[in-house]
Amino acid sequence: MNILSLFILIPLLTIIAIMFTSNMKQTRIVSAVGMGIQLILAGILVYLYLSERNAGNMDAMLFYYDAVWFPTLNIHYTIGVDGISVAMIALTSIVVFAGIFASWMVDFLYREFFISLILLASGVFGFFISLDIFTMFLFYELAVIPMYLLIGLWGSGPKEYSAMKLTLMLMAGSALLFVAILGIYFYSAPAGSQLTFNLLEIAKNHIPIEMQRFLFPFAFIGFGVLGALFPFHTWSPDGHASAPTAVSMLHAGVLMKLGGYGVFRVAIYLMPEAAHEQAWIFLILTGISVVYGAFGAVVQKDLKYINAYSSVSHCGLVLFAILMMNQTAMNGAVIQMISHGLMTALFFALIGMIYGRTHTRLINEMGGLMKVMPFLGVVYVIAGLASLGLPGLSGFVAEMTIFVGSFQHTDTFHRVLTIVAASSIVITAVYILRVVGTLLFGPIKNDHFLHLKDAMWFERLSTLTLLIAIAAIGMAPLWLSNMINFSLGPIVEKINGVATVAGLF
Amino acid sequence: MTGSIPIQYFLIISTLMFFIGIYGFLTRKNLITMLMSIELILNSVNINFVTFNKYLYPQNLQGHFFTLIIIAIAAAEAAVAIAIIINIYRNFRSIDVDNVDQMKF
Amino acid sequence: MVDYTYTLLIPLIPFLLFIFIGLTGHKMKPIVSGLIGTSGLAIAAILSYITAIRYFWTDHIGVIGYKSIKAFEITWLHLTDKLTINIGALIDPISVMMLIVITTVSLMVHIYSIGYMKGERGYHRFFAFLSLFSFSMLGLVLATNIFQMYIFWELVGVSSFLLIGFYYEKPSAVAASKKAFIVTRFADLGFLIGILILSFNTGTFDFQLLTSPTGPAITMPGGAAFMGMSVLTWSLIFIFMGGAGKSAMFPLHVWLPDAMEGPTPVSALIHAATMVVAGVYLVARLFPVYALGAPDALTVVAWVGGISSLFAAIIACTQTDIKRVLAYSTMSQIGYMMLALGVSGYGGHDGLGFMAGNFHLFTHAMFKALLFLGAGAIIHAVHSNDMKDMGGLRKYLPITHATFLIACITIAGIPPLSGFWSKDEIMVAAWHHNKILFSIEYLVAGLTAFYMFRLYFSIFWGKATHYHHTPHEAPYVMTIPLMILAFGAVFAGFLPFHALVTSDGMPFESHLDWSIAIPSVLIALLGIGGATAMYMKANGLPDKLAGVFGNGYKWAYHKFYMDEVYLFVTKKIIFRFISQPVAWFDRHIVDGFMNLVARTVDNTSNLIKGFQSGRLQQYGYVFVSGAIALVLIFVYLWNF
Amino acid sequence: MNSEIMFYLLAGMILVFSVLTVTSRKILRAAVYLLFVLISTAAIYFMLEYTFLAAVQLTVYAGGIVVLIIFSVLLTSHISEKAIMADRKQSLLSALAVGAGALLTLLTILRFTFVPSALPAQTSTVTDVGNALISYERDGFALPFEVISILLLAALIGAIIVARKEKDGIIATKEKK
Repeated sequence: MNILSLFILIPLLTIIAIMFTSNMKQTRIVSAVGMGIQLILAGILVYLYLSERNAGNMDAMLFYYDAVWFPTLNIHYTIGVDGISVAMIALTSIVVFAGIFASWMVDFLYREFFISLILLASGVFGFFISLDIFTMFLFYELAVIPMYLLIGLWGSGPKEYSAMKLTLMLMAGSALLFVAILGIYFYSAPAGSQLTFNLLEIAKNHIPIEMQRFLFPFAFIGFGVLGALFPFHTWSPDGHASAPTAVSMLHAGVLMKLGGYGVFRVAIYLMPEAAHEQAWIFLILTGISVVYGAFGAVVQKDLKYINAYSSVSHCGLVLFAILMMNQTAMNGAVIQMISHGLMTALFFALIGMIYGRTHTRLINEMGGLMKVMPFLGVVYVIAGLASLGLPGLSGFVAEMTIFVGSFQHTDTFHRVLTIVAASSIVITAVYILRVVGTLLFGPIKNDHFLHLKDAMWFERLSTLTLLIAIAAIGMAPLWLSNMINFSLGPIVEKINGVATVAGLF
Repeated sequence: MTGSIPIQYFLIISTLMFFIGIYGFLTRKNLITMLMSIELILNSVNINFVTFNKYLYPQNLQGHFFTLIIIAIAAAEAAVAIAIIINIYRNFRSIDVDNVDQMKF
Repeated sequence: MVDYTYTLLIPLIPFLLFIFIGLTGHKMKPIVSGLIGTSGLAIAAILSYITAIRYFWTDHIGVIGYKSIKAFEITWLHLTDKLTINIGALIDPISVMMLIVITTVSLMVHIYSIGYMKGERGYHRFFAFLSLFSFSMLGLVLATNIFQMYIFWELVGVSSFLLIGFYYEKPSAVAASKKAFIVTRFADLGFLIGILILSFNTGTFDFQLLTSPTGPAITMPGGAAFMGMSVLTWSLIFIFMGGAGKSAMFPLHVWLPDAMEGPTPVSALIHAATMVVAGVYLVARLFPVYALGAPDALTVVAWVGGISSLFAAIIACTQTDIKRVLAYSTMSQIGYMMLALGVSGYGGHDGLGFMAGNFHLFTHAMFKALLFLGAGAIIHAVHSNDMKDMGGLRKYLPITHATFLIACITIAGIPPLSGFWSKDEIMVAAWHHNKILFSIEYLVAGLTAFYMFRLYFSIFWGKATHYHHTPHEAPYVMTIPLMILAFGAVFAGFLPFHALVTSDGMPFESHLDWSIAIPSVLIALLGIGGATAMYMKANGLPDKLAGVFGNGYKWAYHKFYMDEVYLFVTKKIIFRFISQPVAWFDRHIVDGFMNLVARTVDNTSNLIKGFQSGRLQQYGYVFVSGAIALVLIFVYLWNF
Repeated sequence: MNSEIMFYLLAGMILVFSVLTVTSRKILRAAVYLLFVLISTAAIYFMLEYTFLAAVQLTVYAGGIVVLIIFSVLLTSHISEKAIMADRKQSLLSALAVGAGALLTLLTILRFTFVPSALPAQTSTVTDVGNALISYERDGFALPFEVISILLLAALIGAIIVARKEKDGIIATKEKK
């Protein structure tokens, strides 16, 4: 049995097990155990991966397995991982694990809730291990659909509206994506030979530049919608605001990363020439995302909206760095995906916990919470500091890799854009400190808050898992960075090797 | 027995009958009269079948049999339709087609 | 080569203390966390002193000039083929000097805080933060490369933020901490941009490579890149922007006076002695690049320093909050240091300014920490920051009074105390370089003496104020650090800095220039005299003088309305004119567009749904006309 | 000549009674007019020498269906009740569409040249018809015959179920095959 298939199998087994549980306690224990195994498995995967690499295995993809499941169109179940996917899988299992504990107290239709949540997770895992773009797309859809139910049923506020909006916008993205995938498929092999969806096979073939020009925007925007690309990001604030805690965590933490990962794996990797030609348009858009999201977050009143806009800004940075198309910036993009995934999941978990106590998410109505819930307060401050790029926490590593990498671009236009994007770190400081200052510090605004309890054990477990991961990356980023770099090398070479057109500027 | 009557004459009759039937179907409000209009339409078609059979392919009887079967179907259709109409009448106390618009949107 | 790997421990000990106290502090008795923190820092201080003695004297016998030594270095993050972020320890004269300054002041502040913070909530938190700060600051000065410096630069900023906002239930403290962080963060953006430009053009972060006269930075081809200045100049100006932010140089100084909301020991440590001189240290660290590669940038440094010192000195004369007076005084003194670096050349006697700047940094750390700690003792006794609430305190607080007086004399520049020696060197350097700056400094020297003694007299002399309960002297745990620092303030001036800390590592001869020293002393005495006349006994003179200056006084009292300008920029421009429109734009235009799409689909389907009317005859009609139309089109109109 | 006169007569009857069927305001009368149309059609079948078909037309259509219709008319409305006619707009629009359609079809018919076959006609006596109906060879209609029988059975059952009076008055299912 290939270890990667376990990543899909274990969630499915967990789901089956959940169906047989009879009360809330059993359900959540089963979920926690299942996802705990998944987390351990991710740890084993990282270990196996690194030892394979150390043993000198230079294959692009490790743990490769291939089986055809729809011969007519030559669709395969092809799986395999490189450093980037391993990192993303590790991120996913951490976030899912924390998410289970963050939703410990869900009592409405709890069985269905955990089933949908884990189904979503299995879709994400499937996406990251797939090398067949059709299967990848399939898993992507598998991840998006439970989202609708999760927000629509367990959400808060205008949840039907938000669920509908989120799902429709993502589906619109999928539609674009599907066009791109089919287009790639029809040019995936030289005329006359068997067409394929296999990423590695397609990469060997050269898609005609005219087709690339046509298909690249589809692929980029299709994935970009999920990655909160301006101006297709508006599902994010509403969706996150309405979603239940664990879903916000998973969505902002992991699902939005599918966008960045997809852009990287499909759009840019398979269509590098068009990427070079059109990068400037999308660079401007993502540059806007970065700054605009940050400014947007400054005046929001709802905690979740603030975080959603900050996600727009940070995810914009991911796409921005990927579009720079050099190794350092792309490395930064992957680290940023992981870092932002952990950070934002932590934020949403904390917001959920605070909301569960104060029953409000409006920062004006809260204040001085540090005094009544010191644990949550401290973790919130640390999460905030990570978000504004404090050295020693993951955000800094990611941002600096991106900025230094982007600035190595020989083109002045790119360097100027980098400076513009870098200016977002100031704005980030403004909104993070505004939240921290109003929410946690200052006098207590409402006497009712005085009786609130600090975090319970499962909440501590949930936040500490994420926090440790953030600090680990922040303090010792080298192993992660090297793991990613190793796999990035050949990819960047391919992307830039065929670059005949240097771009417009 | 048809003598020198050209085929077109039959076709013209059936065409006119067909469109009269359609007109009836479009304008009559009573479900039963609409059903009658449909019978007209079926009849016109039958005439066509028979005529074509007679004039163009007299060696075969396909048109003839088609007509025969259509008549059988028309009978079945009429029976079911009237059953439905009676049911509608029972539910709505009316067989005005304008009242029967529950199946909208 | 001597092994200095153990210097790694100097920052590492406070770091471990931070983790330890931070995680377990709430479980132990408050005093225990204080003692652990203090003793840890004492070890770090001892290690620093050992390092200093070894570096400057024992390991140095028979060698001329000080080399910079990379004691330790590991790769922290791999960026590109050429650029890696390393973490390590660089030992050279200025870093060793800074080690001494930081560990000494920090240790004094630790000891002092054991008494000062007694009974406060979050006692252990305070010590954890202090350790974090010490760690960051020590990591900053030991940085082997500019990126490590940036990393610790940020950490220092955060510790400062945490400590200013220590009393987090006080809205003003929260606001001040936010302001400090955001203003310095803005400056750090400049720093980062500078680093990016510099590293892009030189391909290295490493200080040794950057500052080497044959290194890629200095030998970089000049030529105007943008607005008549070279790329190197621009990058250095950007880097200086970071330094100016941290060091509260005009116009990025607005956070410093507000930062006084933090506990007073914090002000002494961070906002007087160590963190605020990080900017000076940054310029000193890159000094060869400034001096040899981009003299234009150095001119900017000099002028910013000069203007800041004058600006701050004027404001200091009008403030009544004693900590704010000291804050402006700090800003003014750092201006001096910047100016000293700005007027310096590279190598030999030309590098007098460099030496003087560092010298002044050193002495200033001693006497300014002393002043702040003294102010802390006073506040501790009186429970007020405002000098209007004070007066005649010399009877109640004898030790504080004595040490405070020493500090005042030192800062005023009266020989033979340390302030005189370092300030005099700066005057000399400025005289040789630029007469205008020189005269500014003369003026500032007088103003400094004036406002310091205004402060001194208002607190300890003046009208006899009635206190609710009799003020009493602070406990020994607080006064002993005062005495130690007073000792430092008196004798630090006799250190042979011109032999130890020089721009190129080579010692040079330096002697007192009496033609400059005597007038400066006289000006200082004039300032003291003025203050004595006005404030020793309560009289109407100050108000009259304020009346003479009229609007000038009002402007200075309101700090030249810099806060209002900043408030205008942040509240009006960033909030009102950027963020709110952006948020509005997002909700109504971008999202509105998406909703419009949704609504259009909705409306269209409503429209189409009309066809599904349930009316049989309508369906029939549409069907028939459609069929007819199709026949018409395909049989008649579309002639195949 | 006789047959031509006969044809014109039948054609006239068909047209007139058709029009009357769809315009008469009294439903019972409309049903009777329909009867005339159907009989006239049967007559046309006679003219075309399909006597069996004509007979079926008379028995099933004129006899069965019309009677059924008349019964249901009696069940659902009063004899004196006048049917509500469509409004002017609907009539006009329908007339327009129908007119256009008729015009178009007639045009097509008249422009097309039909070539009558000269082959001898197949007789359609009852024997012929019966043989063809049970023959499964070429030109045999055994399969349609069987299918139609099943359809009739289904319609029979369906009609009973649909029309049956339910206790709660809710239409159960519409068995329509």
